[in-house]
Amino acid sequence: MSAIAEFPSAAHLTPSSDGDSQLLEVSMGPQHPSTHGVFRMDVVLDGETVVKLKPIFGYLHRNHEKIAEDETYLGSMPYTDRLDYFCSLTNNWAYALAVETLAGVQVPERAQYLRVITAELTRLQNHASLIGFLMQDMGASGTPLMYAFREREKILDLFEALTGARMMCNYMRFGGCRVDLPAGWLEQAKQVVAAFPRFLDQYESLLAGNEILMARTQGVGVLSRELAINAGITGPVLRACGVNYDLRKVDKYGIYDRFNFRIPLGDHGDVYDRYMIRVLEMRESIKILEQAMRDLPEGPITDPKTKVRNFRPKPGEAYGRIEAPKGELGFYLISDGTPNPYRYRVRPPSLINLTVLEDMCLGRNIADVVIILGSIDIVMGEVDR
Amino acid sequence: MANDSYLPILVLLIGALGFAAAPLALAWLWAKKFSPAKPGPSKNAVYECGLEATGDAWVQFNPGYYLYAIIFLVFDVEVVFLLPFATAFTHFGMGECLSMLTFLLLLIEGLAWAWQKNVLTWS
Amino acid sequence: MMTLEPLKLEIEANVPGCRLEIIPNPSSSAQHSMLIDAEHAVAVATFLRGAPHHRFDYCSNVTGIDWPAPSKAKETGDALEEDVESAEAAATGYLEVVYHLYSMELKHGPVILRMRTQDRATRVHLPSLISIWRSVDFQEREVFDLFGVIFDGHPDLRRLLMWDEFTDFPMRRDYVEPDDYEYEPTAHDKVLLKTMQHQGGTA
Amino acid sequence: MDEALKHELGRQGVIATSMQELYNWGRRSSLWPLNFGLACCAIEMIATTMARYDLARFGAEVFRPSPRQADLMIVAGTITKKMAPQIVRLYNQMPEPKYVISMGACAISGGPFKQGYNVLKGIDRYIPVDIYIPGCPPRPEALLEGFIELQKKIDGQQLTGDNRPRHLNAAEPSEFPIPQFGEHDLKPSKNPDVWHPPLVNISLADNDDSGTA
Repeated sequence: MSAIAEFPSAAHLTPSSDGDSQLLEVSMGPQHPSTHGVFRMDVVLDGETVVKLKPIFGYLHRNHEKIAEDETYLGSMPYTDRLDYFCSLTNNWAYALAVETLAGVQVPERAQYLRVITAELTRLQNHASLIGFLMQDMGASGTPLMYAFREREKILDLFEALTGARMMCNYMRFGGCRVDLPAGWLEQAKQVVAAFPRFLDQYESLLAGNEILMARTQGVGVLSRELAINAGITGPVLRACGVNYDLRKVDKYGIYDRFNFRIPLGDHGDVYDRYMIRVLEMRESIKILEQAMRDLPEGPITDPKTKVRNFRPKPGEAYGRIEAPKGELGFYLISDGTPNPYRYRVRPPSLINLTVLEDMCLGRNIADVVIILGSIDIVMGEVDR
Repeated sequence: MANDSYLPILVLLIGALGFAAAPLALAWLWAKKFSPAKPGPSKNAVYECGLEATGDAWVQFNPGYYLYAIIFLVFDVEVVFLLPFATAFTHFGMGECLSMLTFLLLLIEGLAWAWQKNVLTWS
Repeated sequence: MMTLEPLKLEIEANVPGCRLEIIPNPSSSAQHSMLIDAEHAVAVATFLRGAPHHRFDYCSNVTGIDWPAPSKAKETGDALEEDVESAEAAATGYLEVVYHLYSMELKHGPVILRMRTQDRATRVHLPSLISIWRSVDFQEREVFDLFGVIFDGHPDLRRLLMWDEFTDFPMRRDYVEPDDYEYEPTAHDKVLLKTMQHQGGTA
Repeated sequence: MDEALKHELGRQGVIATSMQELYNWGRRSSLWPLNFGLACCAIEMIATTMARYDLARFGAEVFRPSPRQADLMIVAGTITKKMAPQIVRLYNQMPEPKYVISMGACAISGGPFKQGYNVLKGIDRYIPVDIYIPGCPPRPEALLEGFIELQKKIDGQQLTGDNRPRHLNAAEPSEFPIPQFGEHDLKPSKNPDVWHPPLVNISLADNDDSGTA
């Protein structure tokens, strides 16, 4: 009954070896240095070229959605930090946005600015760490990651000063933020953001023209525009294929329409484009941060009308989504009038971006699989939820 | 002591062997006395990222790898012959250099033939 | 946000014989959804993706929802139950799958499709939309894994998250989880209740 | 060899030590952890190895990917029931002497995800754990402090006598049974000879309904 698929998934292809060499079945299993967490790929190899690749998930399935059905709405906020444990603030924002759409809560001006500032800082440290891990996947083990984590530590200090925790910020509430900026935080943040382009230039001069990097990433893991759209790929991986779809410009959520920033687009859709897109996105985030910190208004940071104690949105459902550093992170909430959500669904960009992992890796050798997986930037907490 | 006796080389050899064998003997003694070996079915199993190892790794693979290995072996052995030549390089006259050069050219000619048969480009 | 009435009429015109129904969404997000019947689901989806002025080429989110029979749904506030069309389906409850569609080309808002199974036990088959949008591949496998909806036409319908030998469907409302609460020194609230049941059961 | 004499000799540049001290000093100064991150705690573990917190000061910056070359397993993150057999198999495949640090609330007792159906409530149900580091995630300083605790524990190990460590004792097992995947849960759901929790009786009488006395 199902029509012929325009983009058939390679799942049902039976691997066959050309010529007389036999196939080798190996599993890059849950405990593997290159899988960024407990992700498993059963790979069938003909010599070194990949003939079939079957991703297997579930090794970090922590049942966040089941637990959320017994928690109150506010009780699930700290759980969202642990979804994509690199970017806890954008997870908080996505969840807060979904609940605000569900319950119709307004967010005051200053809180909107604080949300943009913290989200863009999260994007900076996420892209910086990703480039460090991508270089480590390519074999430059240690040094690039040290530089990336040096910058990340500065931003984590800002998060710790603001929210009290380095990684698990639990900062946003329905209708605003939890706490206002401490004294001197804004100056420190401005210094960190002002120093960031120097780190990017340093990284750029080391890496962009590096012929090893170019030889290993250009033309590797090419993804076509149509397959990317059809497979629901979002975020930097989609924009590397040249599709201009960034929720900050499409949905214009929060106050992103007040800042002028550009969306970098790639044209080959290979690993090099994804790397360059993230570097350019960091430069755009710096521009947003400078504008947001320059005209940060005074005022309340929460909407006094929203009840925090026992918050019961009217029955109904809502789907809120934001542009998380990894792609479109969405929360689909169904409320039935009780303090606990009836259904709490997270749209994980990392999991859906892995739909085409096999299409990109077929025919390439095993060393490229490691880089292609690294360029998609998955975090297992979000993939398995 | 006549300088042509082989005594120093013998001492050196014994020192080298002893240097290699002593830690092994110590480890073996230590295991016997203090920490007994405890092999087990799971400990001796093949490590495959934490999973049960399925299938075996002893498969026939693409002949291309064999050619690469052979060419590497040829040049590896060539370097072994170059080593003694390099150590006493400054005392040699024209004759020795010429003979080493012919040896090198023979092997480079083999490489040129392999290149021309494009064995080196990976299919 | 596009209003659904004209879209509904247009689909009924283009896909003969399909039974559509608008499901209002009382919350302030006003994201109304459209219930489509299983037989014509693929045709409706192909039309939505193919029509030049719609071009819904991106299926963002596939969600499974478990609606147990109303008797159990009473204490969970059944404000959403009033529009169940057939009494028999209401009696046994049903599993529902919700698709959020967006258009990357024309950049316009979500159209939400809903599909419902006949009941929660045996007739849980729904057509898979993987031939139209590849993005539903893993998400449909997850709905199969956690809710038990069998998607016909899905090339590789395996459990996505739980291990293969697992037999029950954990995200259903009536799932009883394994009871390993024997050592809870600081139990409170729900964990306390579960520990009491554990000790009640064994003590 | 009393302490004063040893200290005096030490000042003169003569180090007097015993076989046991030398053995333990060698073991604790070069603990090689297994490259084994599960979840958020793994990111804090990586941050600990980076320049700012620098686990290398304690000789442990070499993260070995294969269990054959590692002698410390830092279980950092949530242990799900689908991952538990793999963890026990990796532990079995590590050569003696091997130590386990259970990092984070999830590895100790299931943590915030304790009510999940797929979450194992703590790794000490299947393998013996040496050091517990609470926190969610524990800060890098907490991991360093846990590390120093482990080094102190190794320093205190006896070479002979009956309370010598597991790996020096032929009677102690170096392998633990690997749980199998069942229809509803892992079979067996815990390893009785490793996991013996004290009986905690919770009666509602003396605490309010929230159970927090």
